[in-house]
Amino acid sequence: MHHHLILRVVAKLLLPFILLYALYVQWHGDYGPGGGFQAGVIFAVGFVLYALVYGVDELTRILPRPVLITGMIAGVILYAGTGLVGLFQGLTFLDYNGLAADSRHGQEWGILLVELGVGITVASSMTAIFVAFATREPDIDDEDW
Amino acid sequence: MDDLITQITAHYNYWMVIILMMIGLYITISRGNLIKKIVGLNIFQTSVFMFYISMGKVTGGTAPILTGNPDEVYSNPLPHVLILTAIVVGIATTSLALALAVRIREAYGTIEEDELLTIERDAEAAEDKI
Amino acid sequence: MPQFIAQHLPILQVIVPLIAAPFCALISVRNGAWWLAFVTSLVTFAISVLLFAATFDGEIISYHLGGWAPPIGIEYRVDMLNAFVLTIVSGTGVLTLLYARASVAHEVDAKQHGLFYTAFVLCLTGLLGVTITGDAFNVFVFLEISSLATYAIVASGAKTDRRALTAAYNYLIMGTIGATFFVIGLGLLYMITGTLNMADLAQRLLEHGDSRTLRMGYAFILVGLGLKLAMFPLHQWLPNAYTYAPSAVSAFLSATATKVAIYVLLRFLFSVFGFSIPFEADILFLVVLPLALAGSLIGAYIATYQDNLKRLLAYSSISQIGAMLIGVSMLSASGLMAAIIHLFNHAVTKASLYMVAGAYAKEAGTVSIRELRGVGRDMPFTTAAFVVGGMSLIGIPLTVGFISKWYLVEAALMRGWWPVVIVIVVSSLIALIYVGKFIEAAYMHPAPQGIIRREAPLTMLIPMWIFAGLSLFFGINSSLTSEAAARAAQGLVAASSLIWQ
Amino acid sequence: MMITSNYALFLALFLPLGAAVLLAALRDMPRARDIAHVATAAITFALVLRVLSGFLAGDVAHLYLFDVMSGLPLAFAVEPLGLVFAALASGLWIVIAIYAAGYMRAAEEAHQTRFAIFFTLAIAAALGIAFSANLFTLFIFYEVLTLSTYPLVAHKGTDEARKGARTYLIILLSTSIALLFPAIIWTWLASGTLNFEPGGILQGHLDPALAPVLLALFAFGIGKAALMPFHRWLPAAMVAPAPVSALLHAVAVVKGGVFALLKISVYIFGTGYLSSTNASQWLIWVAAFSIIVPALIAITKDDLKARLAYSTISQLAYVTLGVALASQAGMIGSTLQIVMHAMAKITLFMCAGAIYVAARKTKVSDMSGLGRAMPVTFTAFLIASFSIIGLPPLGGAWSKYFLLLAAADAQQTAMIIVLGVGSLLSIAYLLPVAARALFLPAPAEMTREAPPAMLIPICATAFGCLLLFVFAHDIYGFLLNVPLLAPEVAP
Repeated sequence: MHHHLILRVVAKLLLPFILLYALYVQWHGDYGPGGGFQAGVIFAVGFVLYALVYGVDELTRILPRPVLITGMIAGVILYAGTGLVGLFQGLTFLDYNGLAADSRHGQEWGILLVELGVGITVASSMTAIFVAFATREPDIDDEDW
Repeated sequence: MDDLITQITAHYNYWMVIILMMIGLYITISRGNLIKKIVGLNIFQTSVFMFYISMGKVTGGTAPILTGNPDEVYSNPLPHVLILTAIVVGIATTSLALALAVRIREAYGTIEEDELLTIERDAEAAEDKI
Repeated sequence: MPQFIAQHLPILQVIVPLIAAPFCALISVRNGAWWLAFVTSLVTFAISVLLFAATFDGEIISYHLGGWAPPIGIEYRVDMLNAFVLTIVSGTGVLTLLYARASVAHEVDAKQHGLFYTAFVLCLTGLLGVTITGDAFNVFVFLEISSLATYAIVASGAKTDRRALTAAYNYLIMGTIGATFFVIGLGLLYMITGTLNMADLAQRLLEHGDSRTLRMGYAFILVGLGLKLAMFPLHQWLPNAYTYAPSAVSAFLSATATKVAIYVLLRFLFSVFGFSIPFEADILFLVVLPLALAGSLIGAYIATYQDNLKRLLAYSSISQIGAMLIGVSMLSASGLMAAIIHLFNHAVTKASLYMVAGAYAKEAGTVSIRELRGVGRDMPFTTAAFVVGGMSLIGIPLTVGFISKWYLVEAALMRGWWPVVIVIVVSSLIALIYVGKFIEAAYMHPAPQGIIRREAPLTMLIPMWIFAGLSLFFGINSSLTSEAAARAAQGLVAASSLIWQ
Repeated sequence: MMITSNYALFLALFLPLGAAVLLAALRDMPRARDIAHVATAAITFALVLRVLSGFLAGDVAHLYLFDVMSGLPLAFAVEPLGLVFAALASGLWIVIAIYAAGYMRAAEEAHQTRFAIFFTLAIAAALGIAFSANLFTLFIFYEVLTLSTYPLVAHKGTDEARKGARTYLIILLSTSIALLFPAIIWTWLASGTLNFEPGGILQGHLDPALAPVLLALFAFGIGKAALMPFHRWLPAAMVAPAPVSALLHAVAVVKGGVFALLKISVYIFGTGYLSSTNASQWLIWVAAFSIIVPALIAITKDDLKARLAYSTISQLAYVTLGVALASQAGMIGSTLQIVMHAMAKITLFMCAGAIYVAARKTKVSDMSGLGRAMPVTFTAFLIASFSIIGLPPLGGAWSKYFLLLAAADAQQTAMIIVLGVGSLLSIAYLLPVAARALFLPAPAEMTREAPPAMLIPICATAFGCLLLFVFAHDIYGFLLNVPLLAPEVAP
């Protein structure tokens, strides 16, 4: 893994920007186009790019399987938990009005948290799917392809 | 004649959707390669996504984002939201299908449908002989 | 607190298993995933029973997600029909999970148990969600949640037979095409009405009247659901999927997946479309009824020459689904009631039969009828459960199968449909042949030499016999099920503009 | 009496079920098991007699269990026809339980406990049919009877037994599912009730033009009545051990069939409705055909049990004929025929079993001279044959007499001839058996009589044929109680 020097350097340089862009899409979702799903995919793209250039082993070193699975679950729980808060305040499930003092801010908080949950889940799921395929033991030689 | 042409051109998005849909279904049904089938399935699903998205389009409308102008014409956002969900489902389906294809390749050594059928038929014949 | 729970029952029905599912994957304690799944299913079952009791008097519970009132917000809507199906699904979930502990340990790699139970609970979530929601697009989403989980758990049978993989693949392709057709239909309805709430849809479709778009939507939804519920001849995915899936999965799916699809069909046909235009009823008479009749005969016929017990049961399912669709296509309150009660009865019967097959797979190592000769002496309780279930498939009195057949024939005679009566009767005669074939092999033939078979463990026998006992109990005293089915049917007929009564 | 009629009825129906469990528990003690079996039979018979005496005293027993479906209860009620059949079935059960104990041991059959259990269940089902208060209950027990006798027919477990049992099950179940079941639902839809009512329930509810169709569904749907062409199961079932054949032919199965037919004609159609609409005209001819043709077949059969089987088909058609004549005389003739034929046929089959056990012979042609070795058996056989033929002073004479009377009443001259020919044919197929055995020279090797456990029941039933001739009048008098007309409603 010592060739493709330019690629490696460029990828390393690009990576922070990809992640930053993902964060922008994530947080800006309620003002413009964007949201958790898109952000999650962009996040995952960053990791996938990293894995493509540096190898899957590098990626699994940073993001081991348990972390990915925990990420998937944490996102779902964040989403459902946000919904449950409304339930425990005597409102219905996914009712965000009670999340803050006034209902308008409540809605904002609700959307933000839910989208964050979506983002985390999507990012870790997409990465996990990639890892699952990429780490599959190849039973065919490269020449056979 | 003009009517017919208007009919066709005015609804060109639906024509595109139908053509894509047929291409996708045809590939799914006619191809023997499991991966190609998945590709066909994806095209088929994509046609539906386009169907929904074009359905929500309002002529001259902008993105449905509040600008403060009450007269602003904007496209219907609901179909887009729905299709976002459908896309997620599509991705999940595709990755599951690919995973199955990988497992089938490992278990049978092939992903060609006719070869798989031959193998399974032989297995059934062998079971019958016992 | 009870007040609080009672108020939120509809959402808890779905959210409890949804939250529990991912944790199944996390638990690394031995059997922890199973325990979590089992407890979750118990909770969902308790919730459905409460909902059933709450709706039994005709009350309709409406729950607004996020506090947004329908038709803008998503609504969960529970009436007698949903509650009945919910109870079937979650009850089957409890018992199949109880059964799964021994059976899955034998049929699925220990490493995958966590993920297996995650998928299982997700499947349960999806099925419950489909049933409870009052939002048409939500139906699609939950349908796909359950389907995706189903493909995964069917494929997990690959440890015993690699054909589970191709079966799951084919199921996936067909299921996805079906779901996509369904979405296309929904899109067309949305184009007409601009709403996705089922009650609202029904209202606006009625005002809208006939149009080509509506007809297209109807056709797409019918075909899409036909694929999901294995309507003949769209059933090709079913036999292999049920044959090679782990036995607990076969038992669960045969009792729930196709049944929920039939529920969705009922919901759309009666509550949403409501037969406001003649086209809808015509299609049912001219297309669905002939196919249902053909399915009920051909499925039974193919079952007679199967040697694999699970495949035999799968073809019998196709035949029984045909019987349910016959009831639906009668478009009368009595026909609908027959279909709904058969939905329950067949679920109970088939679940017990697949559990029997699973017990054979575990203890005798085979589900081939030829190799199971003489098994009645080695596994008396298991085989006796098969006898009960088999008699129910034929429709012998004192089993639930008889009750279904009675109502079905009664409904057909009410409409004066003699040929239909003949088909129903003939298909149950064919059932006599395929059930008799196995029973004779199990009791009357000597066992093959040198085979050791022991009775199945209690954790398998108990759920198996609960189902068998239910199919006896509700066959002897059907007042609860027939009352529930009759009320559900009444609700559906009242919601539609049917003229036949 | 210590127990009420209602309670006796309940016990008569459910005691055999409890006994089945007891028999299963006694499987390792053959002697205790056989004693329990006979004792159950005796107690059941006593209970039925208690119900009977209650009925005569005006205490009509009835039992309502619960609704299986709404409006369709599992319920029992006592009426004269059912009492006759119940008394017959439970009384003969005692005889056959003793005989079976002897036979099963002497013939060294396997699975004797399983045999006893299903035997008990079959009798319980027959009693259920006898006492059923509605068509629905009758149908349920009809099916239970079919299923509980299937293991008995297949008892030997050989390929032949399996094949015979399969034919038995398929014909009986498929006729009942395909014809009887729709007929019942049709009746239910037409009249809104399935209760057995005096005078029938179809009057005014069913288009007379459709009545023959419904009657056909019933007549052929009750496959146990062995009306041609649905008679194949009877010869097929003769592979079963002799006590089972006796059960099938004499006690429960075929009698259950014709009895159900009788009950349906009396309490569902009503004889008045049947005769006024001429709905049963065609059935007369079918019955006549079913009398003559099986009798001709019987003559050609060399296997004794096959011959007896065809004889049963022919004799059952007499009952159907009585039903089809749709008159009081016909009804009484039919009922008497059920009783008389049961007593005679059980004797014949027990004799066939005794011959098999003692001499291992099944072919009529092999039995020449056997009567010298087994005089008791063959004398009993001769007596029973005379009863079947209809010669006085034996019970069979009365049933033939009443059927002739009914035919004459209905001005069916052809039927009088058919009845005469039928009797002549029965001479042709039955008498040679006893005659060859008693009068032809004896073969070289000699055998002895069957064990006493088998001989005693044979003698008892042969004697019963004589007794029935004397007491037929009492049964006749009792049957006059059968309500043929709907009770008058005050205007």
